[in-house]
Amino acid sequence: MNEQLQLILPELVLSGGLCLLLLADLVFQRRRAWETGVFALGLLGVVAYLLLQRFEAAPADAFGGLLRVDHFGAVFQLSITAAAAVALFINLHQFRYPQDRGRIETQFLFLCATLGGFVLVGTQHLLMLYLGLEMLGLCSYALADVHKRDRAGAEAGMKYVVYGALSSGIMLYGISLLFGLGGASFQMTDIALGVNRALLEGHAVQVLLPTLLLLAGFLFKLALVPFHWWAPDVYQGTTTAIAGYLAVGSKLVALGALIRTLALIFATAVHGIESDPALIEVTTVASEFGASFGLVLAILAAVSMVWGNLAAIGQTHLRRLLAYSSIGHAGYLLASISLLNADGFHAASTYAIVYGVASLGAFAAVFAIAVRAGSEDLRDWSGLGWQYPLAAGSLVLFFASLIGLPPTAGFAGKWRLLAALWAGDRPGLALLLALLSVVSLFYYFRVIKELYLERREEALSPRVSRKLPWLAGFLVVACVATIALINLGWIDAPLRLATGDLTHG
Amino acid sequence: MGEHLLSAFVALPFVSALFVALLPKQSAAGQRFVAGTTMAAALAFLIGLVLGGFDTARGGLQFAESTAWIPSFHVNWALGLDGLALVLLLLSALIHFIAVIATPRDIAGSKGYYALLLLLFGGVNGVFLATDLFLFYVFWELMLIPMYFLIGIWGGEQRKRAAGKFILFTLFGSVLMLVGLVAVYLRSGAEGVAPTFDIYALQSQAASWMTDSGGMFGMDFSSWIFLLFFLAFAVKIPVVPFHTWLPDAHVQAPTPVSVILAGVLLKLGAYGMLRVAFPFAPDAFADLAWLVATLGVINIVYGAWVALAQTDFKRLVAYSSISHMGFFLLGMAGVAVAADGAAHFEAGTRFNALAGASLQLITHGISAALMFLLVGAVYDRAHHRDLGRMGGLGRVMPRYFAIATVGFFSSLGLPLLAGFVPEALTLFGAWPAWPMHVVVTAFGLMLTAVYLLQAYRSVLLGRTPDACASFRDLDRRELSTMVPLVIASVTLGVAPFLVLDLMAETLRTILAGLPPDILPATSIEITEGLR
Amino acid sequence: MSGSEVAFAIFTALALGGALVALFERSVVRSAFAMFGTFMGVAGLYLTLGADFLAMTQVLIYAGGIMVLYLFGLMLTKPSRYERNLRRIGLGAALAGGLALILLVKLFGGMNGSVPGPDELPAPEPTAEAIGLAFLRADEWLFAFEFASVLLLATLVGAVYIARRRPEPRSEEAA
Amino acid sequence: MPTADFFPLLLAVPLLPLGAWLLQVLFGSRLPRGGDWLPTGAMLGAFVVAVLLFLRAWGLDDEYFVWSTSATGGGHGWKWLVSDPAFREGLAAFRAGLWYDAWTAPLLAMVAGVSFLVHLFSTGYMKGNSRYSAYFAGLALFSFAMLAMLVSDNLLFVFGFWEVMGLCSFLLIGHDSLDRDNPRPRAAAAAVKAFLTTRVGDVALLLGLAMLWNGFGTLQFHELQVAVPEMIERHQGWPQWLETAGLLVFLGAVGKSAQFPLHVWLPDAMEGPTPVSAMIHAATMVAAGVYLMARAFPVLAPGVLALVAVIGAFTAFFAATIALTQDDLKKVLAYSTISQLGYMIAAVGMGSPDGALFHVFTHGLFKAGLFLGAGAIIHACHHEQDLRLLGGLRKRMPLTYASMLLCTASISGVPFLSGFYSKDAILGFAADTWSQGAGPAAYLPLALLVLAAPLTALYMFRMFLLTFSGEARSEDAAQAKEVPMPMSVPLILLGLGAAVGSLLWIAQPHPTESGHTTATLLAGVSLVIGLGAALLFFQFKKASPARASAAFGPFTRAARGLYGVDHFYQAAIVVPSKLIGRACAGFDRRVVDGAVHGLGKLAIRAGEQLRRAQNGRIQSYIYLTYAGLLALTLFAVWRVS
Amino acid sequence: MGLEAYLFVSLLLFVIGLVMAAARRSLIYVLIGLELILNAANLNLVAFQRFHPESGLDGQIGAIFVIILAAAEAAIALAIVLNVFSRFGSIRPDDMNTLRD
Repeated sequence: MNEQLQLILPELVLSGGLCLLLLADLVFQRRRAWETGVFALGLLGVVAYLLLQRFEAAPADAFGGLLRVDHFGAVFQLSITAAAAVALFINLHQFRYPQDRGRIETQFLFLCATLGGFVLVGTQHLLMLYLGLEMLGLCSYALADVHKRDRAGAEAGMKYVVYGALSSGIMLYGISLLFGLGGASFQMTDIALGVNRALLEGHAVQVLLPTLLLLAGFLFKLALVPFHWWAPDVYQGTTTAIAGYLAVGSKLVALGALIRTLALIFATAVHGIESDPALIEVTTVASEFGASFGLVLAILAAVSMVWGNLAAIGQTHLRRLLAYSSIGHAGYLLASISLLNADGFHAASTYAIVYGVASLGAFAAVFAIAVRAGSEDLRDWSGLGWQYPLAAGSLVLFFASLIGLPPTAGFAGKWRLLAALWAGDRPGLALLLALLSVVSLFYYFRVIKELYLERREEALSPRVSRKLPWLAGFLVVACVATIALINLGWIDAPLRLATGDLTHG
Repeated sequence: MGEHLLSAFVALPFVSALFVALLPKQSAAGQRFVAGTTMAAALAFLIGLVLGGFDTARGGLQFAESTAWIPSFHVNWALGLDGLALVLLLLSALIHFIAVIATPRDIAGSKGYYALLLLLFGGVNGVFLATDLFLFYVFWELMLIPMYFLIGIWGGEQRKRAAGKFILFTLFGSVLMLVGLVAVYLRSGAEGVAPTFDIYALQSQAASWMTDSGGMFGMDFSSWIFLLFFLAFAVKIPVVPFHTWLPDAHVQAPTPVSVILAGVLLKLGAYGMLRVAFPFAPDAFADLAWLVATLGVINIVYGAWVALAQTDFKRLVAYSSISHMGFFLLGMAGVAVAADGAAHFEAGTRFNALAGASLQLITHGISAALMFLLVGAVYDRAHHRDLGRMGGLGRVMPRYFAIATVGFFSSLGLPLLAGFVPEALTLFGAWPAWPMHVVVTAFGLMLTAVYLLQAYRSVLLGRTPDACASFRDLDRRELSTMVPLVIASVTLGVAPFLVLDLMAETLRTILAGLPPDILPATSIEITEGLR
Repeated sequence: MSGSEVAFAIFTALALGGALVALFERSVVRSAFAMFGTFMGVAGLYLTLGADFLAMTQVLIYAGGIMVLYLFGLMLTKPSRYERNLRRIGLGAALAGGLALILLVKLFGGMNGSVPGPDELPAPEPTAEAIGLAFLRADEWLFAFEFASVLLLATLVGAVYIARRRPEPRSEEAA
Repeated sequence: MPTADFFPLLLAVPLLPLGAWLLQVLFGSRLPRGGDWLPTGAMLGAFVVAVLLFLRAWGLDDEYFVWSTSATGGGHGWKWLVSDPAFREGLAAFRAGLWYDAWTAPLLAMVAGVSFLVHLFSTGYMKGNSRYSAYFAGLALFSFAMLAMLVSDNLLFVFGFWEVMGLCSFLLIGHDSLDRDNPRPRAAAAAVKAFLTTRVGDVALLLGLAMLWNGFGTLQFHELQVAVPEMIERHQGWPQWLETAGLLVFLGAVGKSAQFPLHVWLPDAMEGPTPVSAMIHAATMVAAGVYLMARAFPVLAPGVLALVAVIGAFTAFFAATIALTQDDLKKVLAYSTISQLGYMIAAVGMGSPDGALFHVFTHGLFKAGLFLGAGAIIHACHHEQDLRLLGGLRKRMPLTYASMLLCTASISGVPFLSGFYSKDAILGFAADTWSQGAGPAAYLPLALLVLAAPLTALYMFRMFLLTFSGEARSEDAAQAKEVPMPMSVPLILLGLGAAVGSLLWIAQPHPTESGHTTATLLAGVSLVIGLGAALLFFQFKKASPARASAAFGPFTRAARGLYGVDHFYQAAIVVPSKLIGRACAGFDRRVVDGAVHGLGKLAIRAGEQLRRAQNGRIQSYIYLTYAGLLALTLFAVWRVS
Repeated sequence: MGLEAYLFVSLLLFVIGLVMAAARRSLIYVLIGLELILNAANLNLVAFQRFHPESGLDGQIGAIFVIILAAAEAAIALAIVLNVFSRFGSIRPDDMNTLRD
């Protein structure tokens, strides 16, 4: 029992912290949001530290296989921790204005969502996966709804919850079918055996259909076509902090879970040969199935890339623009996953990290400008680049990274994606991805154009005169990370190891 | 220090840019001084290398250095200098230095301006020196954003559109290059060896790709590589029909930026072709040389013809740039194919073609920069660029008249001025393989004379409109930007060996890396057809 | 027809009939009662599958808890006349029906072989105790159980948070 | 063999004016007298050196001597492209050297001399001009280019300097367009026309050079002289590409030497100041074309030569007919130049570069005299140059009269004057061609040249008599005075030169005895006819020129209209190319750029279409999701099964 | 009854749920439709477990968790719907379309 608890120390600490936060809420009557915020940030720091310890240990199952503690999960758990921290951070700045109340709950919900994310990406058990997804989802629904006290916030919350519940319902139906396929087991490894059996018996469709239904939940979280509809409306309707959290935190853990699911369920279907010589006869059938299924994913990816990037053109609301662009980026990620091999998973994980850094930075920078300009419509941002050099300058850098321009990490990430796609014999997808980068430049640079190239007659008198030193510090850190990460070698080894874990047992 | 000489050289502008960024906002003069000094120091350093240190008898890399940078992709921080790069670096340093001087002292937001200029300079230097393809690409893209802002912030009325167009076009080319990068990198590791980004290692591998049938969409691998890289660089050169960003960018950019754009940036596309596109796919290059030649001729003739109809002085010069860069392509097509030597004297045709193509980069850099300075000088006085509303400036501005004469006629290809040498070399070199193309090119030369003289006449000769009568002649600052270019133009025209001595061996090395297709000497057939 | 088949038929009719009525019935209240029938029907089906504890839970939580929640919801919101109409039901039926058809034809076509027939199954046993034990065993469902409690806590906080009356928006905050 | 100091001295000839030019450009306007003494002095120096060198060659027995750095030693020459002597790839192997032979010697002296005299004359003629020092700079550069061309030992450098001459002629013809007091926009147009028309030939010449280089690997005279026969022997005849190359070289000369059909620029070039015309017509520029033909003679195939002869002879006749109809003093001289150039070109075509250059030499002297004389008249008559308004200047300008008389007589072929000898030689070759050949290429040259000969005498004396004899027909003419000192000296010297210059030609051409006899006979008859007619019409007024021209009605009108060549070019080339340019620009903007913008718009439109689905209604999202899922499922099932 | 019968009933419930979520013009019925989907999944779970007698009680336990989740989801969703109702005065989904392109 003790070792079990040891294994899930980060989750435990997070849960404990949650309870403390709730207590604090009761004691302080919501008046000490700043202090509790700092506490929450510190808690996340401790959790991050504990997560880092996971890289030292060997992968292990915990709690009777409900949880899987391994490097791969830790990578994405760290990323959602970081996203939560940034979201809290932005939130704190927001919350320094007295008219806002009810803030400790927000912190609580962020932490709960993060815990859900931990479970989502840290399990090989489909029901736990569903529970984690719902935890993350329910907290996000609440967050999306509550924070903005206007119609837009309510509408965003409504859309998010209806759409989220629908897609998780569809996913659950898929899970229930896979449960049957795996001989009444939720364990992915059991399901993989069932999948192989079915494939060998020529029932490819019976594997395919539940898998597609299962995908629904992931597609929803990743905002991929055809489950992307919520993203622009919700991002626009909520606050920047939550939008950033949705765009990075929940997206990345969902990505991790998707990779894990695909890698495990189709492990033998795609590359189980090395691990189990007995399954060699499966190989032909399985690789055929893998190719077809990969093609389906590739098409989804292509449509998402195109959809997100094209629809982002002409957006003037910053968060809406970022929402569409995040649809496009999810498409890039899925493109790489669609290879269904270690290379593809690795590339997707790499790009996810790189995307996460730039995207969080972008949301923070958008916040920093918007909170002072009083608008998130880029048409109101004319010439502000000169007035807020740090925020605007770092926004340029993050956008450059999202476009994939050197010397930013986005370039190296995109390089990784292209290399995986090309090596995986999908040159068309590689070319499409490359060309869509040009399209993405179209809308990203529209913002930059507004910030720098338009001239403003008189300086804006900021609605919030207060400086945002902490945020500025974060922006600097994110900028440095965006540039430094061009050397992907820094994150390569753990990621390689992590995805290797997945695909080779 | 010794073995990191080039690193220091590449780092210099970036350090200066940082320094400029840290200077107080008000000290425009200080920022200008730092920028100017940096360029001058770079120029002095290069001249020092020419005078001693650089061994012109060697065709390969000198001062090469390499340090691991991103080991997981086998990316190295690898720099190296050869004759071609040295000459282009000299050009770039000179042009950038001139651009700093040509910048008005009271330019708004000077801090950002000079910092961006320095970043641009650093990027250019990096591209010329990088011997690692990944690094090459990084520097290549690094120039993008400074240029965007330089045009977009300090440009004319339509600057936003022009800047956007510039960056979209350029990025379009870049992403194709990126895909090409991926392809060659993966290919280089296909035979069980570690993949590499080393440009020269890739070049030497490229020979084995020729027989590679592992292509996609019905094209062999070599053709894929060639098309990807060729298109990537074609946008920068620019090759018709990817050229329409150039006139807009030129017209909107402030004079110093136009000078850099025409003087240096266009050359990068050509440099990329010489270093990457052609040597990586020598086979496809030889197969598709007809395309290169045809595009070159289209550039020359079409560019000239469009220039003929322009009424905007700067647009005209921009199209003349397009036209002139066609010679590079034509020359390269001459390199790709050697005519059968049976009937013809093997007159070093391919060397002529290559020397013409590469020298064109230098001479066009000089004359185009000069032309844009001349345009800028008129614009500063007249505040418009409409050729129809100018005239007789030769009367009111005698110094301008003298310098403009050199500029126009150098551009036109008058012997004893820089423009002639590469044109003649290119024609000599391309003739045996592409006689029909050369004939059409000759027609383009005619058109060049037509539009340039028309412009010359409208600007300098004829009646002086009242609005132009009070123009002051060139002042000392303007003279100091133009006179070096005039001297360079004349010197190169009279004694091209001053430049070719530096790169002759390098060119020979490049030639060795581009084995030609042996074609029957078509020029003979053509001439027989003519009778 | 054996007894179990009769039971199956009755519960199926209750579940599906309730669902269809709920879908098409214009009256809000009748519709809600039809849903009640559906949940009871499903609970009955659980019984035929030998899941006695689950059936109880279904009745208690679904019929007793969740449906009541929804009824409250219905009462707190004024149903307007539009709410009774169906929105493009044909389209919805076509799309969902298409999906169902594919699932039906492709999915269930070949599931027979791997599972035993209804007659070969062992008789069902009471499950309540086994389930209770499974919840508390560390190597079975303990973690999930605890996680669910945190989830409910979060839900509680979230729901309270949302439902709490807040001042009308001031349009000052931008982000 | 030349002595050691020979080549430095030879190099000094062009370098003196070059240095003067440089100083003039840099400091000219700040020097006293606008620095006119600088180029003039330099030209005097160059002339003296050229004469000294000429004297060294004069005494030689061998009139086919060649002193060249490349052929006879005296240094390695100028490694132009790459200085390393061991590096010999392509044009890097090319080296430029100096060349001096029996053709160069007198031509160099003549050009230097005439240039000097033009400079000297200009100090008077251009006095008070607003761009005085710029003018002299142009003149100096012009002289430099011609002299440098003459001492070059290879075709590439000949081409180079020839182009520089194009620039100088452009600047000098356009000189008056920038005059402060009296700007002449037409001068600018004429300058552009001159440059562009000759550019046609230049480009062709460059192509020709490209072919020659690729064929022989050399462009040096002496190497070509060896290589061409070898090539012919190996190929058993003239290779066809070589014929094409020769044709292209000839096209170059057609442009520069104003042969039909590229002659149109030369009359317009009269817009330049008159001394410049003297320079262009006598010493530089147009002579370059003939010089080139003579130097390139070894590479000209027989077929090309035949064409050359016909074109030359036709031009000689054609221009002469136009000259008859012109009323402008300078225009008459211009067409006479074209006509005389026709003689020279025809001489090359008939196989006698010697004869051609001999005529270049004598023509240089008397045409310079004529133009400077015309300049003196124009100067004296306050820029009146219409023949119908001149007259009676014999008494008022005796010196000019005497000089002009000598020159006119010389050009008309009056025996024992220099023009007689050179033209006699050409006609002699024409007669030889007639007798030795067959077909139109054989008899056309003689026929046309002989027709042109009396016309020459006629139009020249028409001009002369209308100017000098009779009464003054205008105020300006009536008040004319003899020109002052710096202008009169050149007139005297050139008059003398026109008379006896032929003696100085070293490599005398030698047609066959019979040809020579025929030629002398024909020339004599022609002169008598032409001179007689001129005297009848214009001196003794026994016949009315108006009636005579009416008799030739349509021909006269055609000749007055310059046979419509200019109009043809305007309609067939200038206007269409402008239209095509505009069309290209429109295509560029609408189609090429339009496609780019269209692509951008397409992306935007596509984005708009996609966003239309984003209508804010959650249930329509749900429907769309179902549709997407259904499509996906259908596709996947189809793929898998 | 065999497994297919249960699966078939479940499928029909699933489809009715899907249609309901898409077609009913009341947010509350949309949510009820979602409950139908969850019920369908639960029925599957239990049925599969029943027909794989060698397996444990995972299906039933999973179904219990799903019911718990359904309750939680209902709570949050209803809170949100009430919030929407207080802002828009309607629970008709189509009325909420201020966020759109």
